[in-house]
Amino acid sequence: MDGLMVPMEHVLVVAGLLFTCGLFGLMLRRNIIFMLMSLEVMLNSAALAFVTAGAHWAQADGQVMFMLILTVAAAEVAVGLGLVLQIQRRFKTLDMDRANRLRG
Amino acid sequence: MNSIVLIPLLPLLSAAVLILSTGKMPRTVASLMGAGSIGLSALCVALLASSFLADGEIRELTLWTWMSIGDFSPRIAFYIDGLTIVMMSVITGIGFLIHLYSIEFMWDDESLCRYFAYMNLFVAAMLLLVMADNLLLLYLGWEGVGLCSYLLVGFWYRDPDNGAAARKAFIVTRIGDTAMALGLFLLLTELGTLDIQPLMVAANTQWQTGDTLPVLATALLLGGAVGKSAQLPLHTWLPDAMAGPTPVSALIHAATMVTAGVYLIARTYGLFLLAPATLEAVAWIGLATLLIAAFAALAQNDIKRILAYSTISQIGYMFLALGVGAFASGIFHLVTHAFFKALLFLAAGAVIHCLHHEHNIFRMGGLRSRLPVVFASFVIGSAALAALPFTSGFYSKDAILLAAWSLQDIGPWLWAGGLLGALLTGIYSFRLVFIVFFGEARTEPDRQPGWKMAGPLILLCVLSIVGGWIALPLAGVFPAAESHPVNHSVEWISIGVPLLGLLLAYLMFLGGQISVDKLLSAPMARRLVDFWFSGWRFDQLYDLLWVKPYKAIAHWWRNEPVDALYNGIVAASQWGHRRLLILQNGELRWYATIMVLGLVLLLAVMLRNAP
Amino acid sequence: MMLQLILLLLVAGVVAWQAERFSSTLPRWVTVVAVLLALLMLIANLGGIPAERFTLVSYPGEPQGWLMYSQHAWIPRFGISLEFGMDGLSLLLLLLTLGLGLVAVVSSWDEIEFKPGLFQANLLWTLAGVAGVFLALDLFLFFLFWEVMLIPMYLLIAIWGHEKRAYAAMKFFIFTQVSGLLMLLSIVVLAFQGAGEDGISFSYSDLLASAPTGRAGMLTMLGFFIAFTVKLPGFPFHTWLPDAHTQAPTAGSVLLAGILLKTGAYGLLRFCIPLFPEASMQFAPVAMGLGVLGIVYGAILAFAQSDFKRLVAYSSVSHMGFVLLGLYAWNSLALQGAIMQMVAHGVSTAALFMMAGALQHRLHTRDMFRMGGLWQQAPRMGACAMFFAVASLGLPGMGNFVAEFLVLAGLFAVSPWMTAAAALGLITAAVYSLWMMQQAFQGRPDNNREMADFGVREMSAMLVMMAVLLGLGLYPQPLFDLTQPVLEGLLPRMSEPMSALPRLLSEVSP
Amino acid sequence: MIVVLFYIAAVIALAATVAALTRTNATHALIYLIVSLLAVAVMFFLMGAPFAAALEVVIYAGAIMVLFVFVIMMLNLGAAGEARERQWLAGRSWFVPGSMAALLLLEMLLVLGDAHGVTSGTAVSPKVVGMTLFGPYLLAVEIASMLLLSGLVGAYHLGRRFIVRRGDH
Repeated sequence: MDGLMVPMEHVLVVAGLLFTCGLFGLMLRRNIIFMLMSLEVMLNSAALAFVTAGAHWAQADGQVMFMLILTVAAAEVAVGLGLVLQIQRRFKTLDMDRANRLRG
Repeated sequence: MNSIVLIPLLPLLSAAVLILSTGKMPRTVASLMGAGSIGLSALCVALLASSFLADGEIRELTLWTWMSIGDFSPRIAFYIDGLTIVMMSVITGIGFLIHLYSIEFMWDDESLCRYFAYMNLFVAAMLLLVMADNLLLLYLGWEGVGLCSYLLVGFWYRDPDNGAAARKAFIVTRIGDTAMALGLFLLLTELGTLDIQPLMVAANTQWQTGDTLPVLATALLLGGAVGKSAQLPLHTWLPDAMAGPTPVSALIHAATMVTAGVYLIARTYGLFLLAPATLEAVAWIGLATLLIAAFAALAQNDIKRILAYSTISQIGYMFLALGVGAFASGIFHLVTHAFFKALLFLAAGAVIHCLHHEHNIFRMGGLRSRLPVVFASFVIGSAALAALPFTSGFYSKDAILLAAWSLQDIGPWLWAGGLLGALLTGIYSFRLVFIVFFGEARTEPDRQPGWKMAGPLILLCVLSIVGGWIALPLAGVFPAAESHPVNHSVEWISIGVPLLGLLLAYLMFLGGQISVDKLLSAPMARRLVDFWFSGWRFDQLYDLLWVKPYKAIAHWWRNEPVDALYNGIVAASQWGHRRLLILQNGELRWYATIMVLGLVLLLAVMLRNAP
Repeated sequence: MMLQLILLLLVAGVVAWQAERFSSTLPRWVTVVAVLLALLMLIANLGGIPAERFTLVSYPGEPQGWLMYSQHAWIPRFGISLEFGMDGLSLLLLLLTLGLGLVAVVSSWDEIEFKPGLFQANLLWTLAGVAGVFLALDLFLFFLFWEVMLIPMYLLIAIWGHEKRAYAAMKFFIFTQVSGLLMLLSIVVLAFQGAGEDGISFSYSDLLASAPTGRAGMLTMLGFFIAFTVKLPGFPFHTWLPDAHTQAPTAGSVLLAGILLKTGAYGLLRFCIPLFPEASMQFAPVAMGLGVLGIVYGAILAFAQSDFKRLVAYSSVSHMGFVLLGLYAWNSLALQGAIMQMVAHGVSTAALFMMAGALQHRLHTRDMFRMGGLWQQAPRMGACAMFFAVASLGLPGMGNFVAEFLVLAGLFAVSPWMTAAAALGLITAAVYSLWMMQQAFQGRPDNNREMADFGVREMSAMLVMMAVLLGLGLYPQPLFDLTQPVLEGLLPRMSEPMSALPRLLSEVSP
Repeated sequence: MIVVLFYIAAVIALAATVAALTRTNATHALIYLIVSLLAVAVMFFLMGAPFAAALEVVIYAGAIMVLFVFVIMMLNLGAAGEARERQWLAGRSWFVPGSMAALLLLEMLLVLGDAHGVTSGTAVSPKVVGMTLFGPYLLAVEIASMLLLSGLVGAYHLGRRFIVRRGDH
C-alpha cells in the first residue's frame, strides 16, 4: 500500500482530541455505563497514538502495543461490566455518585 | 577464728530459719531460737573479748572478696579491735537481755515468730555494721539495721499510723544514708579504697588538715551519722519510731542502732581529725540536739516519747564528745547509755505491759509499791540518765563535759550548754519517775513482770550502776587524749547541776513547792510548752517544706505530663485527618477530576521546565 | 548453635500453638520444655569452650574474640549474612532471657483461658526475638530480630491484656516501631557510608571501622539512641511503658520488664556507643541528664500511682535511668554497675510483676486502695513483696544495690553533681516502695476478703529469684568476671574521646 | 485522495465520539461509539496497519461492544433512565469537566507543538508484528494472557451471582 503523507502531529492531535473527549465524558457522566464507554474511547485514542508512532518509525512495536491495549480493554470491559451488574444489584442505580461507600 | 564468723552468722541463720518457717513454728521453739542464738552469739563475743583482753591483738578475718573491678575490691571481711569488741559486747549482751525480756513481753502476740526473725536479722546486721572492715560492708549493715528498724517499728502493721512511723523512720534515715553514700563515692574516687584502715592512712598522706576534700567527705559521712543517730536536723523520726514494740525501742532506738552514727564517726576519726571544721560542726550539732531534745522531753506525756527525746539528747552528748575530740568518752557514754537507756525502756515496757498498754504518764501514778522491781529499775535508770554521782552515767557524762571545757575558744560555751542539758535531764527524768511512781494510782496493774522480764531489768540495774567502772579497751584505738589540768570548781559544778535538776523536779512534781500550773498559767509559757510538746514543730516544718510539695507534685504529675507531648502529636494528626477526609468522598468522578487536575498540573510543570 | 537455639524457640512456638488442639494445658508444657531445652543446649555448648576463653579480652570486631561465632550467607548482594556472635555479655543476657522466660510461663500458669496455645507461641516467639537481638552481629539481622520481638509482644498485649489493652498495645507498637524505623535509617546510612570496593556490608566488625564522624555521625547515632532509649525506656520516651506494662498479661509484663527493656540497654552498649565514640561523647551530658531526669521523674510518678502494676512500671523507668547513667559514664565501675542493674532489675521487677499478677488473679483489681492488710491473709505473699520492694529500693545485700552503687561510684569520678542528683533516686525509691507495701500489704485488713496465699509453684519461683538477687548482691563476682573481658575490649575504643567527658561535664554543670 | 480519506475518517471519529458521550440513550450512544471505532479502524488502515484495523473492527467494534449491548439489555434502562440522564446532563455540570478537559487539551497541543515529521505510512505487515509480538514481547504477551484470564475469572465471579439471583425470581 502506498504511503500516507499526513503530518504526524495531525494524527496525534486527533488522538489527543479523542482522549480529551473520553476524559470529558468520564468526568461528566454519572452513569457508569457511559463512564466505561469514555474509558474505551480513551484507550482507543492511546492505541491510535501508538499505531501512528509505529507507522512513523516503520516499526512493529506500535501495533504490538495496540494489541496489548486491546487485551487490557477487553479485560477491563469484562470486569467493568460485571461490576456494573453488581452495582445495579446492590444500589439499584447506576449513579456512581451514590455508590460512594468508600467515603472516609 | 571460726567463732568470729559465728557471731553474726548465728543470728542471721536463726533469722532465716524463722522467716522460712512462715510462722508455723511453735512459740517455745521460736523464742528459744530467737533468744538462744543471740545468747550463743554473746557467748562467742565474751570468749573473743576475753582473748582480746589477754593479748590485745587486732583480729582480721576475710571471708571472701565481695567484688573486684579494677582497683576497687571490697571484701566481706571483719576487723576487730577494741572499739569493735566494745560494740559487739553491747549489741550481743544487751541484745540477749532484751531478747529474753521479749519472750515474755511478746508471748501473747500472734506474730512472735516474725518478731524474733526481725530482731535476729537486726542483730546480725548491727554486728556486720560494727565488724565491717570496709565502709561498703559497713553500709550494708547500716542499711540492714535501717530495714529492720522499719520492719519492727511497723511491726503491728494493722494500724496505718505505725506504718507511717516506720516509713518516716526509714525515709528520714535514708536521706542521711544517701549523703553517706555520696561520701563513700568521694572517698573511693579520691583515695581509691573503702577499707577503713588503709583509707585513713591514705587520707593522712594525701590530704592536709583543713583541706576542702576531707571536710566535704566527712560532712557527707556526718550526714549519714546524723540521720541514723537522730541528730538535728534529721532527728524527727525517732519519737515516732516508738510505735514499735517496747523491747524494739530498747534495743534499736536506744542501745544500738541509733548509736551507729557515733560509731561511724569514731571509726573514721582519722578522717574527721583532718577536717576540724566538720568536727566543730559535730560538736555544735550535738549541743543543739541535746538542748532541743531535752526541752522537748520536758513537755511530753507519753512515757516512750519522753525516753525517745532523752535518747536523742544523750546521743547529742556523744556527738558533743566526738566533736571536741574526746572519742573514747563518746564511746564510753554510748556504752553506759546503752545500759541505762535499755533499762529505762525495758522498765517502761514493763509498766506498759502491766497497765494494759497505757502510754500516758498522767494516767499512771502510785506504781512505787505496786511494781517494786520496775520502780527500782526506773529510779536507777533515771539516776544514771541524770548522771547523779556514782552512777554509770555520771562518769561518762562528766568526762564529756570536762573534755568540752578543756577545748580552746568554744569549749566553755559547749560546756555551759552541756551543763544546761544536764540540768534539764535531771528535771525531765525525775519528772517521769515522780509522776509515774508516786502520787495516787490512776490505773491498776493487772499483772506483775515475770522472771524473764525482771531478770534482765535487775541485770541492767547492776550494769547501770557499775558500768562507770568498766575500763573499755579503747587504748589502742584512738589517739591518747591530752590530759588537761581541770579546775576543781568545774568538776563540782558538773556534779552539782544534775542534783539541782533532781531537786527542781522534786519541788515541781512531787513536793509541789513550785506550782507547775502557776508556771503554765502565763500564755507565753503555755505556748512554749506546746511548742516543745510538738518537738519544736520540726514535723510541721518538714511537712511544709518537703512532704507537702512532694505529694503535690506527685499528685499534679500523676497522669503523666510528658504524654501531653505525644497527645499533641496525636491531636495534630487527627486534625489533619479530619481536614483531609473531605477529599475522600467516595465519588468516582471526583477522583477522576482530581486525577485530571494532577495531570494538568504535571504537564504545566513539564511545560514550564521545557527548554 | 546460636541459629539453632533461635530456631528451636521459633519452632517450639508453632508446636505450642498447635498443641492447643489436643489439650489446653499442653502448650505451657511445650513452652517449659522448649525453654529448658534451649538452656540445656546453651550450657552444653558452653562446656565445649575452653575456660581461658572466658577471660580473654575480646576486642569488638575480631571474630576470634567471641566465645561463639557463626556466619552463614544470606543476602550476599547487599552484604547481609546470618552472623551471630556471643561474648560474656550476650551469654549473661541470654541466660537472663531464658530464666525469665520460665518465670513468665510460671507466672501465668493458669491465667490464660483464651487460646492458650497461641499465647505460649507468642511468648516463645518473643523469647526467640530477644535471643536473636542479643546474638545478632549483622545489623540488618539485628533489626530483623528487633522487629520479631516486637510483634508477638504486641499481640500478647492486644489479645490477652486488660481493660485498656487496645490503646496500650497500639501505643507500645507505635513508639517502638517509629523509633525502630529511625534505627533502620541509621543502619542503612551506616552501611552505605562504609561501602568499600567489595560493596556494602552490614557486619558489626566492618561497621566499627567505618562509622561516620561529625554532624553525620551525630545524626546517625541519634537514630540508634532514640530506638534504644525508647526501649530502655529513657525520659521522655517512656510513656508507652506504664500503659503497656499495666495492660499486659502477667507473663507479658514479666517479659517486657525483665528482658525487653534490656535490649535497649544492650543496644546502647553494643552498638550505639562503640559505633559512634565521638558523637556519643558529645552527647553523653544530654544522655546522662535524661538518665537523672528519668530516675527522679519515674520515682515521683511511681509514688503517685494507685495501680500496683503502674507503680512498678514507673519504678522501672526510675531504675533504668541508672543504666543510662552507667552506660554514658563509661568507666568499668559504672559499666559493670549498668550491666548488673540490667540483670538485677530484670529479676526484681519480674518478681514484682508476678506479684501484681497474682494479686490481680486473686482480687480482680490492681487498685491499691482496694487492697490493704493483705499480710494477714497472705503472709508468704507479704514477705515476698517486702523482699522485692526492699530489693527495688536498693538495699545492700541485693543485686540492685551493687548495681546502683557501682553506677553512682563510677559516675562520681565523671560528674559529682550528676551523682548527687541521681542519688535522690535512692531516697525517692524508698518513698514509693514503702508506700506500695503500706497500701497493699499493711494497714487494716478487710476481714470479709478471702484470699489464697502463694502455692508451691509460685513460692518456688519467688525463692529462686530471691536466691538470685541475694547471690548477685553478696557474691557478684562471677557476673563481673563474665563481662569484664567484653568491657576491657570496649573501653579502650572509647577511652580517648571519653577522657574528655569530665571536662565537658564540668562546663555544663554549675 | 488518501489524505482526504484520512481527514474525513478523523472528523467522523471525533463527531461520533462526541455524539456517543452526550447521548442519553445508552443504545444510541453505543451505536455512535461503534461508528467512532470503525472510523479509527479506517485511519489504522490508511496508516499501513491493516492487521490493527482488522482487529479494531473484529474485537473492539465487534466483541467488546457486543458485551455492552448485552449488559444494556440486561439492565433494561428504558425511558425513565433516559429522562434521568437528561437531568444529570443539565448545563451546570458541564463546567468543571469541560474546563479541565480544555486545559488538558491545550497543554497537550502545546507539547505536540515540538513534534514534527510526517507519517511515512510504511506498511508494517502482520508477519512482522507477529514476529515482534512473540519475540521481544513474549513476556508482555504472557502477562496480557494472564490479564485476560483474570478478567475472565473476575467477570465470571462478578456476573454469576447477578444471573443466579435473576434466575431465582
